[in-house]
Amino acid sequence: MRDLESSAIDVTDFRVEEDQPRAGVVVVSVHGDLDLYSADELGDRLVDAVERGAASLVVDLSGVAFVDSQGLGALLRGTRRLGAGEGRLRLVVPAPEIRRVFEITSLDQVFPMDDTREQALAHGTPENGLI
Amino acid sequence: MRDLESSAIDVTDFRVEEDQPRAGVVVVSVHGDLDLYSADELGDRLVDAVERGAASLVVDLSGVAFVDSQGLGALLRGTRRLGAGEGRLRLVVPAPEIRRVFEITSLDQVFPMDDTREQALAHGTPENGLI
Amino acid sequence: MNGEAVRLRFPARPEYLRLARLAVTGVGERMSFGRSDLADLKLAVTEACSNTVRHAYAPGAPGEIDLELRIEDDRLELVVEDRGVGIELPVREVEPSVEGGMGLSIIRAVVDELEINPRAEGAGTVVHMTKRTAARDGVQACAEPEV
Amino acid sequence: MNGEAVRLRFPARPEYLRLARLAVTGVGERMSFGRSDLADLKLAVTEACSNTVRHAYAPGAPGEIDLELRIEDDRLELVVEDRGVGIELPVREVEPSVEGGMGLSIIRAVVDELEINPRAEGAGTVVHMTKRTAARDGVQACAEPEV
Ligand SMILES: Nc1ncnc2c1ncn2[C@@H]1O[C@H](COP(=O)(O)OP(=O)(O)O)[C@@H](O)[C@H]1O
Ligand SMILES: Nc1ncnc2c1ncn2[C@@H]1O[C@H](COP(=O)(O)OP(=O)(O)O)[C@@H](O)[C@H]1O
Repeated sequence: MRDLESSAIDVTDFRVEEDQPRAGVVVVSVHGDLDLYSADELGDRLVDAVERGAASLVVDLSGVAFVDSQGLGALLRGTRRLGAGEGRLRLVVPAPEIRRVFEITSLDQVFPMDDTREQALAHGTPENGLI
Repeated sequence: MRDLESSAIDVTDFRVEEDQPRAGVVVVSVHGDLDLYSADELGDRLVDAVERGAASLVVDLSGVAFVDSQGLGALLRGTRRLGAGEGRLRLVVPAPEIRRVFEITSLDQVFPMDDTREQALAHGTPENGLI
Repeated sequence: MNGEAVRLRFPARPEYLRLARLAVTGVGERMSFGRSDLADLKLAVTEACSNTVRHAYAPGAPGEIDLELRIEDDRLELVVEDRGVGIELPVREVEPSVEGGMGLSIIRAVVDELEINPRAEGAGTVVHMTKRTAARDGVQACAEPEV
Repeated sequence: MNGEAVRLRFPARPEYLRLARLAVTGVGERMSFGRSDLADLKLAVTEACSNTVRHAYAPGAPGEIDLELRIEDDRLELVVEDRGVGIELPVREVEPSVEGGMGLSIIRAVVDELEINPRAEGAGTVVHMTKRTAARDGVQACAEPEV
């Protein structure tokens, strides 16, 4: 279907994928729109990852075309479950439109953000509590 | 914007591009939705190409996500302007959804169709009136 | 979602046809219609709305289209209504050609039911189309081994 | 398109928020809003509709959202209306937090005007938002050389 992929059909399916690039670090990739319809699913997955032993989370929003306050709430649930400690939940946010939502709400002060997953993973070791 | 390209925004701009791979043959590439809003523009372009000397037309619909009866009407205008002679207007239609519109209307009997532009251009020489 | 409805009212102008397609796609994918059925739904809605733009209202005279999408268990009902000049019934079956006549025959080919009526009150036309979701269930039932 | 309006009525349920975004995107791009303005419009409409889903109707009780998009020369007006419990006015300004309170402050940040009122007849809330297209014209005017 090549060129036709740019139809309205493709952003429907909300999907969360998990990956553990090293011990204690879980990368959660989100695909689709992050709103009231999907936010709980993401929040539950983040809490679940922490309960299964993740010390740091990278949430990759490269595949996300839309985030609203409910989506932000889901990310805040993840941070809160991780407990105190800065930079233990990092975001990958390449799109300026998505970044803007964090800036509007000053949550760019709460979530460290990178453009790529590689940058996010380069930020520390599990030992120092950072990713 | 990478992954975000699969939003509803991108199919808006209707666009027609022209290319002349060899004397007498004009390839018209269509991008966007082909309906009442855009059909006249395509029809005019096809008629115009013939009036400027095209003996054969290849209309490449690879970049088209939607075609309705008005779009079919525009293609029929092109064929009619070319005059009698089989196969002088060929279509490139890789998508089954678009192909189906031609089948429903039996216009697959009128327009020879190929999956790729290369196949369409391999079908003949300007001398024999075919592409 | 059963029994739910989405209603869209928009100007009867060519630039809004895409909006009608977006709406029907948004609803259709929630009902888990497959790719090919979604293409059929877009085609049916576009042809019906396009007819309203071209035939229902005098050129340049402002008119509106009401599109209603009614979600039922086994089907989507699509109702396109205008308050235009009205359609001559029964619709004459013509051989589709470059001169026209393709719209209704395309609709007939891609939906399961088509009904065209004058509006109950006042002038105008109501085009009522039905597309069933049942196909896939049928296939599944057949695939069940008959042990 | 000036003076034209698109009206969408849909169930107050989370799965329809995307449809509201599709509608506002479809209209917004016809008005040649840029990419970043379109993102703002989607955000504003989603927050307003999401509030209706979460606050206007009792959980499980069926309710509907009316979204009206009014196209004017220099702006798009977005009106989200429900027939729910109504909102307590004036809206208390709370520090946005994980407990909530982000919705309205996001809307305020991305539109040029926001007005919240009770419905004229009957219970419910009307959220009226305005987004101007004028920015680009302003820039052009400034670029004109003052010879
Ligand atoms: N909404 C409508 N209002 C008035 N007349 C209509 C409407 N829809 C269809 N018609 C009539 O039905 C005829 C057949 O329509 P159609 O099969 O789509 O072919 P075409 O539009 O190309 O003529 C039209 O020519 C028109 O006279
Ligand atoms: N459509 C509505 N109907 C009833 N109450 C509403 C509506 N929209 C907003 N509210 C009220 O306004 C408050 C503030 O909304 P908002 O800023 O979006 O934050 P939140 O929804 O997270 O509380 C809500 O808590 C709710 O009490």
